[in-house]
Amino acid sequence: MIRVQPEDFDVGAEIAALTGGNHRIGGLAVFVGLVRDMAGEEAIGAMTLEHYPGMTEKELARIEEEAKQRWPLEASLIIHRIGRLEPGDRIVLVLTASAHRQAAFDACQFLIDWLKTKAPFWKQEETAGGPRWVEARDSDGEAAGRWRKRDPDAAE
Amino acid sequence: MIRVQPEDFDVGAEIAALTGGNHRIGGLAVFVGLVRDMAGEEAIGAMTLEHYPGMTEKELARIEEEAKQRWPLEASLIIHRIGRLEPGDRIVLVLTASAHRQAAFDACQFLIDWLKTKAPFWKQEETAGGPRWVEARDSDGEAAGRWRKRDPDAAE
Amino acid sequence: MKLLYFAWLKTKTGVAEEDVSPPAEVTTVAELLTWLTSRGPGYAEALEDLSTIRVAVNQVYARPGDPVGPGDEVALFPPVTGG
Amino acid sequence: MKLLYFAWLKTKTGVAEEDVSPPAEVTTVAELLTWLTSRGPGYAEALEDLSTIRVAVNQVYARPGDPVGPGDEVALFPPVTGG
Repeated sequence: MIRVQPEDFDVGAEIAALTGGNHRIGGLAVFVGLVRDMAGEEAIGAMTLEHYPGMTEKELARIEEEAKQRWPLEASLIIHRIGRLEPGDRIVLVLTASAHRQAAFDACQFLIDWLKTKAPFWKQEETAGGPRWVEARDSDGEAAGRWRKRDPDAAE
Repeated sequence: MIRVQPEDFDVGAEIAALTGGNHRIGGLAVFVGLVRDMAGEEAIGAMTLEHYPGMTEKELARIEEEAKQRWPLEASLIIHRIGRLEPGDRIVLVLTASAHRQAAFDACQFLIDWLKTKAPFWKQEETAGGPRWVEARDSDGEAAGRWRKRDPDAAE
Repeated sequence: MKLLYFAWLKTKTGVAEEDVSPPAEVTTVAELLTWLTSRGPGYAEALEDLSTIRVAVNQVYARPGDPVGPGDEVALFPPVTGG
Repeated sequence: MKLLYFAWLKTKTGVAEEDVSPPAEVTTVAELLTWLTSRGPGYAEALEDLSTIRVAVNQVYARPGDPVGPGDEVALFPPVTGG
């Protein structure tokens, strides 16, 4: 499942809704991304998340589908927030559930890695020097590259 | 933090208690292990978790300390339940938080891998053929072995 | 053809969205980008370093040689930074 | 010396916990295990395959050559299966 929303999410409630009653699940991996108050050496007052409505949902659904092809998942969920967020706010939730823990872990990490390099979101930070668009990090490309061996149609 | 308890835990509440207000956290990884209703081809009615009081806590604390040495964690928590559990019940929670997602992911996976091969818990399953002690799986040893390169005092 | 610009690309072009009618010889993503730079200094500046530009045609990532045509929605944006 | 048995080891020895006084020549984990097998058929059966036995001395994993002595707490158990 995919959700793009300005509203916050409740991790415990999302887990319960997605996995409650499914007794085939042996392991559940969750990643939550949060707004930090520092970017390198600089203080961040807040950030605004822009996205590309329409493509965002398609790209997230495509990434999720890819994860389902690669791992035997019982459930998966990606929630990504948009709009203005402050330090400590949740940005993104990735949840994967499988009979086996390694599949849940790998799928969760794959989803956040790919999301970070493929889903059309852009962060603008509010700093003392004014607003600033966050630059993509090479390390995110490298993290996503780990999964590329089975990705014949990667656009990048 | 370490807890060994018969009681269930609330994942959302544990996350909030451990990480709320810490704006240095950028990524939070969570693993929840659950009781499945099948072990291979066989139906499981319930399971009972035995442990070695005293050593369990020491071993979990040692594993957590090792994770803190290896990764820059802002917070970590291991909760492991004991006693009788039924399919769908939560068994274990591992939670790690760091400025960076990869550290949170790696530490979380390390903790559950090591816990599975080092912490003195034993599962007894209730099957149609009577109670049966679960056998350790080679794959768990291999999973833990991934982290062994920097483990000079491993006993196994 | 509908064009969309995101993040700092939008700031440089000065528009978030526009309808354009490139000449008939513009048939690929690469040709569209070249044509766009001729539309004014903001566009030229936005497209100065193509290594920082990602393109999606009809909401799917596209390569320089991929075709573009009159009915397409073409989005230009910097490398993504979500998650 | 206090001995503890867990999981199926406890079933085979028939006790969860006992105080024992091995002879003075028993000074290592390996010597203790050998001596234990002489204590009855349940013990011999429990310790038949040492590859399935883990030992902790004073709540820390121990190897066959590690020392054991009168005041120690020694636990015997199968490979762990928690998590």
